[in-house]
Amino acid sequence: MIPLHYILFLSTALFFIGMYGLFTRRNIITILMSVELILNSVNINFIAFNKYLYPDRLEGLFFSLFIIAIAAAEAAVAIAIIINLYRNIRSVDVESADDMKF
Amino acid sequence: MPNTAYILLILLLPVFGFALLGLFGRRYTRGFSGVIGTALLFVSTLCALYVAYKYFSGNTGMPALRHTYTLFEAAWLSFGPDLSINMGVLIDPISAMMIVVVTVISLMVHVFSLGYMKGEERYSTYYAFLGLFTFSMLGLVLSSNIFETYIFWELVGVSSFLLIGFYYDRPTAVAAAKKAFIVTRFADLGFLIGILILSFQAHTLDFGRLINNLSSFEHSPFTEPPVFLGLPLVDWGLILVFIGGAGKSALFPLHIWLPDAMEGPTPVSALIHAATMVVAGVYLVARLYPLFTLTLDVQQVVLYVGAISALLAAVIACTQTDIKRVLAYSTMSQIGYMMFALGTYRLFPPSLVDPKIGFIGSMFHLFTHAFFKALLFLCAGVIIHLVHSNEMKDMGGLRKQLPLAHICFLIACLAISGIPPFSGFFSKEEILSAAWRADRFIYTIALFTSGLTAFYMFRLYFSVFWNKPATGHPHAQPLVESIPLVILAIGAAFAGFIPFSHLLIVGGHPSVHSSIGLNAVPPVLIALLGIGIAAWLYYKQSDRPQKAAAAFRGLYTAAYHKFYIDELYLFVTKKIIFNCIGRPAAWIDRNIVDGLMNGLATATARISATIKGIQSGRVQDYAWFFFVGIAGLAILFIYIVK
Amino acid sequence: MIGSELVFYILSAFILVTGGLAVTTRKIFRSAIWLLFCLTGIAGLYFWLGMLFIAAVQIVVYVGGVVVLIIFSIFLTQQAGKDLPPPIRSRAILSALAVCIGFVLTCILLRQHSFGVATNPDLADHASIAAIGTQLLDTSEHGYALPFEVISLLLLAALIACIVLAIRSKPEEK
Amino acid sequence: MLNGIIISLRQELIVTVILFLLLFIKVAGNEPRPGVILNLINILLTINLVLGFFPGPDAALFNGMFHTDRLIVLEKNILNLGTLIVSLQAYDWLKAHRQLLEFYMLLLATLTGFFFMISAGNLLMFYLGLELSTIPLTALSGFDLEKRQSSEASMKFIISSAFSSALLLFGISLLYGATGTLGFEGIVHKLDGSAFQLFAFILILSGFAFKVAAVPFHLWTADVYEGSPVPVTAYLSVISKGAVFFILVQTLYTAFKPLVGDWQKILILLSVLTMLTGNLFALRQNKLKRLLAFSSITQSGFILAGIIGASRAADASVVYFVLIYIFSNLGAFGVVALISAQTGRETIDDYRGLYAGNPMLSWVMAISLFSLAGIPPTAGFFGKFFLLMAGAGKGNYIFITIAALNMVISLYYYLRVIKAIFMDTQPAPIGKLTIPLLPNIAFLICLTGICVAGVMGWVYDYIYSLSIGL
Amino acid sequence: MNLSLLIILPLLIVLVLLFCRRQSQVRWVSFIGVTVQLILSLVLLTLYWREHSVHGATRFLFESRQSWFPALNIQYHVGVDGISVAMILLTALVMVGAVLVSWSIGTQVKEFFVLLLLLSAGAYGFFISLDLFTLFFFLEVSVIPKFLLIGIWGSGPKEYAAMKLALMLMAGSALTFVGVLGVYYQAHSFDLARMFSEGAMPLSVQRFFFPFLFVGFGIFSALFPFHTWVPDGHSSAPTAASMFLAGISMKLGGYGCLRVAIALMPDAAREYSPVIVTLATIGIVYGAFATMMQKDLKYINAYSSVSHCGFILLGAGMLTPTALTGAYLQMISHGLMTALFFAAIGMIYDRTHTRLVERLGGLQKIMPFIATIFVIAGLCSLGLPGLSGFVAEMTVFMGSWQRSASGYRLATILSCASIVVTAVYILRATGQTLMGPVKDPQYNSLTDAKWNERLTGILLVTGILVIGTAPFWLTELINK
Repeated sequence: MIPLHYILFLSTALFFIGMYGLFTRRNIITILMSVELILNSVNINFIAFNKYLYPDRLEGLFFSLFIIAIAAAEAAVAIAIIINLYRNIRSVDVESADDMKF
Repeated sequence: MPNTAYILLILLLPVFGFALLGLFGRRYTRGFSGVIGTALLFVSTLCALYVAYKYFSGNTGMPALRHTYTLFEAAWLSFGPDLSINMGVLIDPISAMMIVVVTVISLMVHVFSLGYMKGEERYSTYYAFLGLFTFSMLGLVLSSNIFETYIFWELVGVSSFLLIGFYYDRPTAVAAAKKAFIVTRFADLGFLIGILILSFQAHTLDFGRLINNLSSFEHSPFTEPPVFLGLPLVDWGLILVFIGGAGKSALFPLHIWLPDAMEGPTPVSALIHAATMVVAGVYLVARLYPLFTLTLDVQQVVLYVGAISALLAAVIACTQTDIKRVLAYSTMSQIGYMMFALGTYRLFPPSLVDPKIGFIGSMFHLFTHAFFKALLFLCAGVIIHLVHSNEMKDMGGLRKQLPLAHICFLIACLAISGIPPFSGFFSKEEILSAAWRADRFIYTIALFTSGLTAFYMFRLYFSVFWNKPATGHPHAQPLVESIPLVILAIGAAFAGFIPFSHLLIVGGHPSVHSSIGLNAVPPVLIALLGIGIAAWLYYKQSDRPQKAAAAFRGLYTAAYHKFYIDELYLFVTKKIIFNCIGRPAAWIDRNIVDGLMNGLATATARISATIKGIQSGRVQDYAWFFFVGIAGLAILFIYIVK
Repeated sequence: MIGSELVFYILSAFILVTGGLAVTTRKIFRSAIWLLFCLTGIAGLYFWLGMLFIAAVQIVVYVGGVVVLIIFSIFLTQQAGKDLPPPIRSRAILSALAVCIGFVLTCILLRQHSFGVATNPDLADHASIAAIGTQLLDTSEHGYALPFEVISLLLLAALIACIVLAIRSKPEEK
Repeated sequence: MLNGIIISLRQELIVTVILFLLLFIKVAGNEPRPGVILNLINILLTINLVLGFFPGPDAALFNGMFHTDRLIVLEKNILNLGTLIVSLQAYDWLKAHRQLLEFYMLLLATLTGFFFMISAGNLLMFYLGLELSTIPLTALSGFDLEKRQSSEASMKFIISSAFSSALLLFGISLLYGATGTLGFEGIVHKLDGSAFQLFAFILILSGFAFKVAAVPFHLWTADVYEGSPVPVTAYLSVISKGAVFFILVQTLYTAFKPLVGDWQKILILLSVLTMLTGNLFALRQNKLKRLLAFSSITQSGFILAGIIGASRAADASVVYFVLIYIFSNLGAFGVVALISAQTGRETIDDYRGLYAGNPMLSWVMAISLFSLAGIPPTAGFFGKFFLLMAGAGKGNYIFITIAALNMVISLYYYLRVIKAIFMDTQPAPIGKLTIPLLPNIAFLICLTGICVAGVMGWVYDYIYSLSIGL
Repeated sequence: MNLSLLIILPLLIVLVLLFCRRQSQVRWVSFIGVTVQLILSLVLLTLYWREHSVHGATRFLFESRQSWFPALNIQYHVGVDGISVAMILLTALVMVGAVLVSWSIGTQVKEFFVLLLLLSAGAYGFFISLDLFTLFFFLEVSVIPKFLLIGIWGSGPKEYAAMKLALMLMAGSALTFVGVLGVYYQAHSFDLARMFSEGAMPLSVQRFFFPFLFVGFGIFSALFPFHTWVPDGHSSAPTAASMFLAGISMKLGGYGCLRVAIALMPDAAREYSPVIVTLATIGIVYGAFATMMQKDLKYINAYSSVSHCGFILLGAGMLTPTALTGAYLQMISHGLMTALFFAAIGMIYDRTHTRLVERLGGLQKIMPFIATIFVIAGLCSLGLPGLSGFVAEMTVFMGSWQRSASGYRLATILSCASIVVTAVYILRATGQTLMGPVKDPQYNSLTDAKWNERLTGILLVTGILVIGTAPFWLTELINK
């Protein structure tokens, strides 16, 4: 049996890969993709904990279920927002959306 | 003294006059203001004379055993259970004497001013101020409490300020008034701190108890160790009080305001800056005489300051050309006389005669001086009115035009020079004999000063009334101006015959010394010598004065410039205090203290500008900071704080 | 058991590699595809863990829904062909630094923490799809009816939001 | 059973019903005129507010996922009140906006989300409520569709909040791993303060901190506030923030009680940073919305300072302050919204000489700002006093001193606005504006609130009687 | 007597003012209002004497107590002792003066008087408070009206001055606030009266919180080096505001220092005494020297206020009963004197449109009444007997001298010395402004004081004279 820690390392690695993408990607859509990666790593956590530690109840599983649903909704709204932004500034480069600062 | 309510009248009438004329004079009484003021003061004078008569005539057979009465005492301001300013009236020989002097001279000046100040725009104000001054001065002399004295002391100062600055549109008058006030104020600081020290040591402010507590043998603070510069605290208190007195009495080195104060109307000079206010210092020392005589150190301070002032002022007076300034320096010199007389007590060998002779002489001289000096000033006023100048060179040969003033002036000059039988002779004689017994060196100075006095007074006399050929007709002089001259001249001539030493002793032995013996000869001779030189130099116009001046060039120039003391003061105040303290203080306040406060604001703004980059407008940076925030918190609180 | 472990390692490597490529590749379309692979890999992981339902949901929602949505939006913003601009160097370095620190920190913490051991490691019976379905709509003990209702409201709101934002009428209609 | 659920969930249900009502109107096709709809909606919201005052029983439903008590009911009603005020103030802006029904639908959805969040007894419900409120809010902040800044704001908002909720979720997952439960009551017993749990807690706290704009998780705030339409900004700055503070206090005081020593220290640091940073940035702003954004960050710092007190008084003070903050901040935003909608001018310089033409608006602004600054006799004074007083309860006076001095800095920029309005002049000052009825009512509510909520001691007393300690 | 009347009355007047239409109505309503308030204060004084002779033992009279925030043990608790009565009387007197000199305010008259009255309400509230919370509440109430009064109706760099004043005072109240909280958590109550009777708190607590309270209140009272708001604030303010600021507002600080900081923490006060005395002495001496160099009349008076308020702090720092009495006396005396001074300066400024000493001159001839009150204010400032300043300063000196350690003695001597410097700058100002030749021929056409200005002058001068010539009743009132 694979120890729990291994799975957690995997999810953590995925988490930070996603975070790296979120920090460095300049296309807003790719940033969104990075967010999805992060959320997935969380899901792995939940499932792994549920499976390994607390299998008598399915709280982790349900939580990840809801996360998936919300992630989808969030993605949809985010894409709508990105498209709207694209219409306004003709760009999806996050660097060009820094009108407001300081 | 039963039934003494009228004593209060002496005080209240002048202040009533002040209030009346001050509030309504400008609008309503106008031309009558003088008459009102004079009338009120006249009543006051009568009361004062009556009080003095009752007091000195006494009801005991022994005229010398007089009591000290404290009347109408009431707490005015309480500083604590055992310390309070009690307002009260103190009647003892010297205060009884002083109220006579003050009211009489003041009355004379009031009357004189009726003519002299007629037509002045601020006629009412003038009389109001005179009323205020008279009130304050009377209050000063009648105080039963050292703080009460201080209160009236300050009031006297401010009346003096107001009267010197009476011609307020004259910048010189304004400057003189300011100078007078500030210099005396500075001296008063000493007085104040002196009061603080004395009252703290004695646990009282009342004169009687103050003297008692401090001089009682068992717990005399004089046995305490020195606190500062080798003197015990009470000595310092007394010296500081003396500084206050010296300031008001224009003693060296605080005399610089007095000559300038001559910018005031001449009758004011006669009243305040010759006869009454300036002797307040002497009076103060006399009031605390039992304390001032307790230690040698204090006595020496009094002695030497008095002597130096007397000599210095006399020397300067010889060179001055402004008639009023000459008189001012002469006043200073005479006050120096009175002062050092008060400082002789401790120098007497214990076996010798009553050591209070100096005290008596001083008071006596104060009394006589008031008359002849006021007379001199009033005469000067008459002269100045005539020639419209203060400078001696504009005068000369006035004996025909001003015959009355001429006679009076001469009497006063003789009196001040100490020529018998004029009043000055007697009083000066007592001082000189005190000096003789106390210290020969001082006696020499006194004697020399006496000669100088005769010289410069007669220099003045000759320059004004002789020197040039007498021309013109007798100047018509209003009666109100003549009467005071005559009265004062009588006083100046005959006041010396009052048996002063009998009157002045409180509860002690009558003075043994009363007769005038051989020791009166040298002063008279010296005085005559002085008169002779003055006559030789100034009786007629000649170049002798210039030659004499040239002979003593260095001394003459220094004296002419008042030994550069004014300049020294100016240097200290303008250059040092203004430039080195005031200006830096103002600068520091604006730039450093306030700068610090503003700097806080600027620094905040600068920090704000520096960190603005955090808010870069890029969402990824925000996320980065977000994560770094978490990581930082985690590291900090998991690994460092725990 | 070796086989199972091997599967896990392969899956892990697959997930990490595709995930890494998804966030670094310069072609946006490829990036989306790598994401697709990654998500599928995660679904595989769920299978490996025995969580069949969630694996299915993962495939349906993510692979079938979200990635498709993303690909559509890529087309909408007309950038399929172009290379993505490279990341800003300073930010890349700082990000790598932050991410590394974060990773190390998390791993250390995970390593140090000793998790308990499950009392009953078998969840086969109540992890069945039927059980999950019942539980999801149950209002009683361990039921998830309320969250279910809330998320329905959320989806409605998201729907409205998307409509408002995306269906923008032309200005002259006003 | 069902009755119990309906009564306990009545506030959520009413809002949802209104939401669906609006949805039906929208779907039905022929919309009435905007004015009519606005009046209708505001009447409905008022009814909602009034109904909210009816007390209900304390309850814990759905296996403890949802719980309610009188304080929570009050908190929800405070949010209702704020929403009503925002809605009244949005009148000018919405009248000209075509998608006004959608605006309200989204707004009410967020409100429901906040309700569920406050009532959450479980991290799942908390998360759902949070997302239910956040996702529509991001859309709302982009509601000025044609405006570049608005869409930029919504982009920043959704990316930031997605990232933040991802971190929050990571934290929740770790906590789940560490404790095996998601319910608050279960968590309490499992917390032992180990490093791992602390890490999970910090991640979760960051999610809260993000929503309440605590430094360093605040960076989105200013941009989003600035870009969003003014009513949305107002809503974000008070309702959203207030709701999160309510739940933050609850979770900290119940679920994370065992970690109290740790979170107090963390919050002290966050509070100081938040106050200082908010102030330092607010100092240099010329755009009023941005200034208010940073000022609201500072206010968060003060609320955090109150939470640190960890006492019954602290709990009460936070709720009380949020109430007052709603009045004060919405007063200020109301003026900004009105002027922005009618003239489009939003900078401090534009406000110069406002007093000459619009004394009423000027005084509303001034009093609101004084209340924000904590100047008596406005309610803000009492709010701040009690907050810091609660914060000082644990004896950290150095911290309280810093907080108090921060009030001085914040006074500076509030006074800058006052100075512009009352003392400065400009060649083209804002002319006389007409204030429609609904915003007028809103101003009246705000002013009354500012004057009454402080001086009348019973307001605080009532809240205190409902609140819980640690 | 119900003390709340003192707060309610100004608020009522404000309410009436809001409905006034014409400017003259506004003025008269305000004038009548503040006059009624003055009468009320006099009534309070007489009632206080009477009541006090009946039950002499109790410290506070006319107490009334009302629960305000019961959960936090906060009460609205008011009551007066002799000191508060004196301060109330002072406030009422200065307010009448302030309203009268503002007769010629031309712009936004209603707002001006409303703010002025609010300011006074704050001061009354402060002086009658027996609860720290209420006290702090009223302390802060007064900050914003000041800001607005200076910023809107002021002159010169008014916005800067207003901002500086508001921020520094706020900083002061922030420190006070911390101190108040510290006291609260020690005593679990804000009730001053109870705390007085319960005795002192532990020394460590006192040591920590005393600086907060003292410096906090001290800033209000121009404690060096936090006095810099004074010159700017006072100089830029409109006349009435200057009068109130210097006359009353600065006294809030002194009152707080004495009434709260020192009374609650006497042991700490004793420990910090050297520091306080040092700062106060620096303030006195350095303020006096800085005044000497000022050229603007208002700056002169403002800096002199720094110096004079130093006496309050000096008295507070010396801690002997006499010195404390002196501090109270100085508060009252300085309040009257500086109000009179600012009134006179304002009258001069209204006519000549300059406050620069070098441009003025010879005004005595042209406006004798104003000149007279100017001189009286000046003389009071330099401590002339017969005027209130003397009484106060001498009491402070007498009290200070009782601390016999040489450091305290030195401080006393230096402070005494400052009265010479005071004389210098007062006489310079008087000399240059009133005396000498008329500088500008235009001045010859100026008029003397009008009735309202005369009334102001007479009222305040009367106050100064009454205290100056008969101080015993006041000391008795204070010491009761």
